[in-house]
Amino acid sequence: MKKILSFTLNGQPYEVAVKPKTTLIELIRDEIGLTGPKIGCNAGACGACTVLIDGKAVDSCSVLALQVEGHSVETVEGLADGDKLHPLQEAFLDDGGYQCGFCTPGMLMAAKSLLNENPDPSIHEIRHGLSGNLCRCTGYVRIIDSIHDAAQRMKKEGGEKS
Amino acid sequence: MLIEEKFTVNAPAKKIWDFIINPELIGPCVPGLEKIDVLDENTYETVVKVKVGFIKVKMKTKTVITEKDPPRHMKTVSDGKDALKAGEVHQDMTVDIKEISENVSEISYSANIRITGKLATFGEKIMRSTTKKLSDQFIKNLKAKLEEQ
Amino acid sequence: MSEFSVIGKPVRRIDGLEKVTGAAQYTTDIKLPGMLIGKMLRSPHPHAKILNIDTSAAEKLLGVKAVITGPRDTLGVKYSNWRRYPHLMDETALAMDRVRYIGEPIAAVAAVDADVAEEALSLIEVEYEILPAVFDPLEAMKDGAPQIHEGPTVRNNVSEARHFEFGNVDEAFKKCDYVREDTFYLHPVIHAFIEPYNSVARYEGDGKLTIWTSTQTPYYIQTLLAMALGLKEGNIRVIKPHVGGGFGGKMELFSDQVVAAILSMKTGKPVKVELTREECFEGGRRRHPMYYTLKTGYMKDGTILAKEAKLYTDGGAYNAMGPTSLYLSGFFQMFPYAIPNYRYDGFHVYTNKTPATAMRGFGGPQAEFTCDSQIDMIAEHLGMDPAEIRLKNRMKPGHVIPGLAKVESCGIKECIERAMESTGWKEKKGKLPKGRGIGMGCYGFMSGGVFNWINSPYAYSGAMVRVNVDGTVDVYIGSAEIGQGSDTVAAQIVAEKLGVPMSDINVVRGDTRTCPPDLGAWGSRQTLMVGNALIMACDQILDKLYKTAAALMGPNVVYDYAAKDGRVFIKERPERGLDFVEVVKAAIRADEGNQLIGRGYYTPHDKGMVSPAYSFGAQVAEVEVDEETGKVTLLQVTTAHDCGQVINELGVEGQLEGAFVMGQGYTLSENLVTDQGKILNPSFVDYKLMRAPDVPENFTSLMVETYEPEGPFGAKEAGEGLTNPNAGCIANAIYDAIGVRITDMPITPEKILKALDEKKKKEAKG
Amino acid sequence: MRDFDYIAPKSVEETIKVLSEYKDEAKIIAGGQSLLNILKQDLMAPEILVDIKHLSELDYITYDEKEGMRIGATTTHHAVEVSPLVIEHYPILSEMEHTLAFPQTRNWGTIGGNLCIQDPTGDVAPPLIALRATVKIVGPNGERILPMEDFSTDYYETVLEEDEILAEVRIPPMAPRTGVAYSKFRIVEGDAPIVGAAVAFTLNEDGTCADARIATNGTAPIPLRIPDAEAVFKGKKITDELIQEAVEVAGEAMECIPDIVASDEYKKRVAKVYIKRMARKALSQIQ
Repeated sequence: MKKILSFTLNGQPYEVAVKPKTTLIELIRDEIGLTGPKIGCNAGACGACTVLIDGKAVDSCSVLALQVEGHSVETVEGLADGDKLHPLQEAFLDDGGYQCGFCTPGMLMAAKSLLNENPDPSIHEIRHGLSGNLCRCTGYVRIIDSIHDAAQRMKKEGGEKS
Repeated sequence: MLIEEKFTVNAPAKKIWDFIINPELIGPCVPGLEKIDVLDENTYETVVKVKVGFIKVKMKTKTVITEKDPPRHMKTVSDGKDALKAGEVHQDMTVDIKEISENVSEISYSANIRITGKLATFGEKIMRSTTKKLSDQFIKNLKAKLEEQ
Repeated sequence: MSEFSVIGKPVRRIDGLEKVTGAAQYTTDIKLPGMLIGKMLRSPHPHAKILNIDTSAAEKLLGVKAVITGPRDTLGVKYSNWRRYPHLMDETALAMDRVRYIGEPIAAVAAVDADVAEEALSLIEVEYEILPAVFDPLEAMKDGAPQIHEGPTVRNNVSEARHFEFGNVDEAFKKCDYVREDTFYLHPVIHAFIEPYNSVARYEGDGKLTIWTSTQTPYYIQTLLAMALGLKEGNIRVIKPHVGGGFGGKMELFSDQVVAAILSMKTGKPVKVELTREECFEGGRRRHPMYYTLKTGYMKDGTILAKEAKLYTDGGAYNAMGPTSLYLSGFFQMFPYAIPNYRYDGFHVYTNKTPATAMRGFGGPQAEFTCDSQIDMIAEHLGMDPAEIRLKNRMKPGHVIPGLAKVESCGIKECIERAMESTGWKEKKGKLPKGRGIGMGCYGFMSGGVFNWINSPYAYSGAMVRVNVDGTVDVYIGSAEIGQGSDTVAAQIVAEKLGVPMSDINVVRGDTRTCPPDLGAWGSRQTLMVGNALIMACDQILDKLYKTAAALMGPNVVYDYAAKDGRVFIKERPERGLDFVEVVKAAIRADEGNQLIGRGYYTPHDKGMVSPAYSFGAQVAEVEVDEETGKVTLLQVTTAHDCGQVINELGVEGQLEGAFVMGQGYTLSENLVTDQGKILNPSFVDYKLMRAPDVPENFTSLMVETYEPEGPFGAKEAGEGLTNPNAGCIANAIYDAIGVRITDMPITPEKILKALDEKKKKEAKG
Repeated sequence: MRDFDYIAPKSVEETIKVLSEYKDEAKIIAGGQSLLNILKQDLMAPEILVDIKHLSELDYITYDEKEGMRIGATTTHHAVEVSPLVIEHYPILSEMEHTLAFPQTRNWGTIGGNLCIQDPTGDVAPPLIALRATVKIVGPNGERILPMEDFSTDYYETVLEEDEILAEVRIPPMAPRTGVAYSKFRIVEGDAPIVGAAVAFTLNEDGTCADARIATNGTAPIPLRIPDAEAVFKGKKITDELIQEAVEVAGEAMECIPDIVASDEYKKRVAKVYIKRMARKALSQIQ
């Protein structure tokens, strides 16, 4: 039997009826229709489905949809501010932080979670912060560089604003 | 997965043979046995319920004795299916009994076990330990039964 | 200083924006109105006869729209990429009367949702007669072993044997000062692309079908699907949306594609078939395990005179691309060395396991591991520096392998020297503290496989370029972007040729209805082959534009023209020219409004049996080995790669890094473990891929640029070659660190400890 | 995944009530980071999931000079990892959490859920055993307190009855002159441990060993506390020789299970290496 779930997705409030066994990724992709987050392993091992819950990276395949009751969820679709790309997106474009792009939505969200908590991470911290995201194409090097670059851009942007 | 065990029992070979060849006697030594149906002299069906970690398995198995050389050697082939479709178990087992002295025999068995389905993959880590545990339990029961009389 | 505007310049990829915003559409993202979900029932047995399939209960389940089985609902056509060699075609979409590996598809259902489809699968009753199975190629070749396939060309499970030989091997061995022979074992690994196999098929009626699918080879899917379904090739439209990685694992027709199509034909609705990760392991493909014996004869000065390689490959239940992996594993044994006498015998053996196929490196990783390991053993025996012996025996530009290959450009010398220099090889080799070591691996790789197994009458690559009146350019290519960046390279080549900005290029790809046929993404062929096709197409356009410009400017002499930076101008007098758009408009008007189109194609001619060009490279790794646990840590890795002219530097670096890390996993952690044909680690939880923290912190890629006459702008491959030297390179570094050599892959900490124990035992004995 | 019903009780009390009602048809879900994988494989088929993830009454970290630390069962790994209280009083716990699985797992998974799944390679139990932690279990008949090492009974099994939940982890204050270390062996970083070891020493003022604790993961069906090895140190000055002796004793207690990654002999050998290394590390923190 379906149950009612209220939560926020990319800033928009949602009220949906879901089956108890529906996972968060199934809700986002199949019911709501946002296909940014991907299913790579459906076992919490590849991170392609990474979304933010209350600002923190979580594997959306490993969370029941009903468990996000009252929480705020953010997917890659919520990363850019209208037409203005997030510095992470800009850096991924400039530094070659993606190839096939299938892991990218999860990678970006894992990176955002990392930067939310640690705006100026070391390379070591970035590597460690990506341990939950598999990428078979890039060998990670350029992803790590992109995130480091994004942090620098954000610092600069922040500096310009204040 | 190959399981090989060798142990001694304080009983003569003939006594052991009569015991293991009789499903009604050997059956209760199998940990978790719920039911046993003897179909004919060489065929019987069992229902065994075991817990493999958090997985509850209810295995319905048909065993056929394919070789008999009393009181020394026997071979069986078993095919089992889990009621919840977690997997199947196929087992080829060889049992050899060697009388070491008048009242002491050595039983050695080797079981080649093939597990299919989820039981084989997800349960791989646990299966080995569980199988070993069940096997130890079985040996303990068997020895107790054979030596008690 | 290069004269290029776009080639070799840092440009953003053309698929970037959609990929970083989550807008990029993959097959898995496609949802059509009325779409059904298809699922496949797979064999739990490694080898069994199918006596009966009862689908009646499944058909009665509410929500089930179709249930299909091989004998009842398919044509039972055996298909594979081996259209030219039908005796190698051995696989059907669904089992006909027998299953040969655990995971082989037997039946399929289409239902309103995944839950119903899965329930329906559980209601299908299959009656099997279990057959004896065999899992090891050496066992499978023995008399009396279970026969996995019948047929006149299969004997003792050997489906294909490869032999080639040149020089006088036996004589050469006699002349050698030393001969050594070693046997190696290479283990199975999987492609592990992150996007699982999946397809959406929509039957349009009248024999017309559209299929969206995650593939490296849309054209193969089109032709083979036509064969499997009994439809006309041209009536099948294959659309390849973005693809979440392939690495060789998506270059064949797979059951999901055929089954989705048949289910759609049966139900009249679009059907999506998506494999779970577990199914990708069990019903997918893997890299070939091999027993590889290598005999090498050499002189006191380190000159290698002869080699003999013999290998038995565990092909799994079907040929897949095995016969080519087999061939190439013998071929790449020679690279990058000039071997004057060589004999190779390889055997592709069926086993009751998941079929093995092409995987990044295509036989190369296995070959180079044995080659690099053994050459270090030889160097040690002779007291030579491993780099020196490599340099001594290296190939040189213009090298000819009799009957097999001609190597034009070859930068292996520069690669070795630069890798040595960059890593401080001379200061480190043999001089690092105990527990630390440095090792080298070298390779050469094809830059565009010349294999036409599919028997395509078309050129290997085709291209069409259309310049619109406003100067924007539509580029139609049939090559397959699967993440490697080939669409961007294509756009760069056109932008460079026509002298227009990248932002004016629109690439139309991934649709067999609109794009020229192309053999697809394998064998590192796209940059070279599509690149050449594009150059031909652009040259046709430029020819028209130059004539138009000449007519417009009316110079009194016949000049050569050029196009660059949005202008068409006289080569010798760049200041004299016209705006590109102006010339385009005039050219179209002059041709009565006919579209300004150039068409190009490329098929290699007279380029040997394997490839029109070869890339080269050298790699050096520095490792630390924990002698108490056997764990290997990579401290520093440097690769010097000769890819000819670099077209996209960021792309090349990304390919090199990705290839290395894949090789790192191959060497140290990945292993597809089976027990009696059952894969024991079919998940990303238990199959150990390298993760971000495992990558060496210090990774340097050096690009050694040569000019390859056969390549577009002189370019060669960069995506695959570097997968090959990693295992040998790391093994050599481990040997340098602790003096133990592992010849049995993967190199696990446990094997290292065991070898250390044995070494200590031996030393104690004296 | 099979269908199930779902309930999110509003309190611990209500949770117990629901569990008492449904008994073995119910299964508790907290972060679900392991449980969902098991459910997806259809290896378990509960009628109802009882969600305690959102229970704020179980989400806390407190510290008291006398009583020590209390960590509520639904506290996430991440909260433990970054808690200033944890970092100040039991830095080893923060370190352990920092390398537990992936950031995603730590952000949603809970310390209680991890302990209850009882994966024998789990990271959490060994350092807690070394820190002499206890667990509070709540059921229909009230609470019971157990030493951490008595909580697990077998592979994926604990002492919890069907109507009980793990409510809290308690860690006593660290005695002066105490050092604690934990580390694990993995082939791939971010991966689950193959084996791991935690060692704690408390020294007397004269430098002799007042107390030792040794616990390992991946070496038995349950997290293994090894009292015989601990006893080697009691009252003695800790030397490398003594450590080696304890390591050998510890090896005797292990019943490693071979798997596709490593043999039992290898696991035992590496676990012994880690005990040695952690012993030295723990000691170095005091000396």
